[in-house]
Amino acid sequence: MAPLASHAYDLLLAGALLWLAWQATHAADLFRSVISFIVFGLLMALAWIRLDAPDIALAEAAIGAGVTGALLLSALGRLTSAPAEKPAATRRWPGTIAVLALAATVLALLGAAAWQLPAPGLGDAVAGHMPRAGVDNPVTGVLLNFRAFDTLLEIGVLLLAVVAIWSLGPTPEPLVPAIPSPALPALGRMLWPMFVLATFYLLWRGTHAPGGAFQAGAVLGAGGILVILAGARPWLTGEDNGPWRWLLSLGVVTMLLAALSTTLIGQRFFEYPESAAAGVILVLEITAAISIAMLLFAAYLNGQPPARWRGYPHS
Amino acid sequence: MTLTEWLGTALVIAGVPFLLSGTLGLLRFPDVYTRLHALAKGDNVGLGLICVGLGIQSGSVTVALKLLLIWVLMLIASATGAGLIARTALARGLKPWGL
Amino acid sequence: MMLYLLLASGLFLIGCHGLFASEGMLRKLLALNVLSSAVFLAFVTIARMSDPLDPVPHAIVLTGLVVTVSTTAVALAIVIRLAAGGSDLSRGRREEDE
Amino acid sequence: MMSTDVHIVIVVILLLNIVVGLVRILRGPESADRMLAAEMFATSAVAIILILAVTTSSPALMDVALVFALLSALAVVTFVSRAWSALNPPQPPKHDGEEDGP
Repeated sequence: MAPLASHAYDLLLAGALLWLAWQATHAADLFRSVISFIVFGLLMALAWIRLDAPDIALAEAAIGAGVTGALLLSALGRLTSAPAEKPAATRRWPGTIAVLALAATVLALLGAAAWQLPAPGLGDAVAGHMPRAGVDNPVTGVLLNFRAFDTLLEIGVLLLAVVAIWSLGPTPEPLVPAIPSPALPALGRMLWPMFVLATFYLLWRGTHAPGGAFQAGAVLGAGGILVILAGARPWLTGEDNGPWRWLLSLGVVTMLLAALSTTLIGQRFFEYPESAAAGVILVLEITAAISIAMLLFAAYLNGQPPARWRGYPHS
Repeated sequence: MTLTEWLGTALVIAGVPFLLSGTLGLLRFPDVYTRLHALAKGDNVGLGLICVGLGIQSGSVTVALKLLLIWVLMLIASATGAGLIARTALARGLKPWGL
Repeated sequence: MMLYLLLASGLFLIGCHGLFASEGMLRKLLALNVLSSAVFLAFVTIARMSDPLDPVPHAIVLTGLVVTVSTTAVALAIVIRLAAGGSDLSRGRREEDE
Repeated sequence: MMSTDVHIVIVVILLLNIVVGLVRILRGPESADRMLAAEMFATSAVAIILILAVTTSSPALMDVALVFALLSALAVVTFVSRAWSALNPPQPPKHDGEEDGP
């Protein structure tokens, strides 16, 4: 890369990101905050690409631009119908200085901690064990084989989030909005197959290139949100004994089964037998993707869906 | 450089002014409807030329098909988005400029 | 790469300041998201600086992204209920009675 | 190679395009204007990612652009159907759209 141009690129990107972060947290207008944050996510994806992290760029594109954006915009619509929040009012300088001093101290401590990290990192260790991982993409190998325990906990956090959201009460009422244009249902019908196709493509890519269960699940979840917005009635219900509770916990259950069965056949927790690693990871990826998609979609509903959608107000 | 590379680079360069004029319109045009008009040029022609140029340059059919798919998806999104925004703006009583 | 570390520090400061000083739950939530982006950025930059590209921080950041989105979803659901006051709950009860 | 240099310059110009467009996010005045600016940024970002993908011949970046293209409709649709009608309405929202629907 031509050095001057690449410096200009980095500087522009950094400046835009800082400005957008400031706007997102301090703008007087709430919508300006939210839209600044959505653009912030977009530019963060460019930063991930610049830092050679295409896996994270994919996840940022799917989660940041898709699910988080939809969550924030929908929440904004519900918030502003309530009494308006006060804009960022007078700032008290002593308080600001105290906050900045605290933040700078924490930053310095974290920086000192990061400075003491072991220098070469784990790149060599991962590269050395990749032939036994069962996949070719090192990030997928770390996520679903070497550090599968983290991934189990992470899907557990997502499941816990949905349980927390359901426990807050039923889904707020106007779930399916007024359709402002006949183009919207057509858009939903046209794009849904594309979403499914992209999900399978990302799952398949994930074993040998950037992609995998998270990105695929996030894309599918965002697709579900789009179809709901395009006027479809949600099919996810909150009934007590329905299939959905099982499907939502499918990812956690399969990962636990995989972990426990490895201990039963005499290996250590989550230590797959080398010959079966590829198959186990494939099963885990598919179930995790389905589960993540459903969980993200359920999180979007902002509450426990009713046992039956038919007859639900305005749906 | 080969001929296909020249052609591809030329097409990519030709696409950039459309994106730039989209921003110019976004900044200088007076209301939502005229800005929609300016943006469509960037989305459709600008990105289209860039995709075609890159497709020629890459010299691989799968890459070219993927570029085409991305362009078509952006077309669908921008066309529906423009329609939705214009329709909703009218329904909400935003007056077009000059009327 | 030094620039990206500086960027991460700047985002961290903005996020911290927003978390404590800006008004309104939604802005604080966005500040929390900016803060986590800053931490992820620092992780990935450090991973980029080690010679064979270190995939472990990448995996950790992917995990962190999903955790961030779950936190955001739960917080938004709570903020919506706080803003709506009791009205949502009563509407919910009516639905359950039917 | 010369063509790569040209492409890098184009990428910088496109990023500059985004940075200049940020003014519209700041000024507004309608929330729809801000949404349009965000849509324009998505287009420019996709163009940047595609150019980087082809010049550095890394197919993974193409997938990032694909996901962006697929999801770019979602933000606009959420904005129009969820957020806009609730954002400081100039007149009480009449839901004119319902009569327009099929």
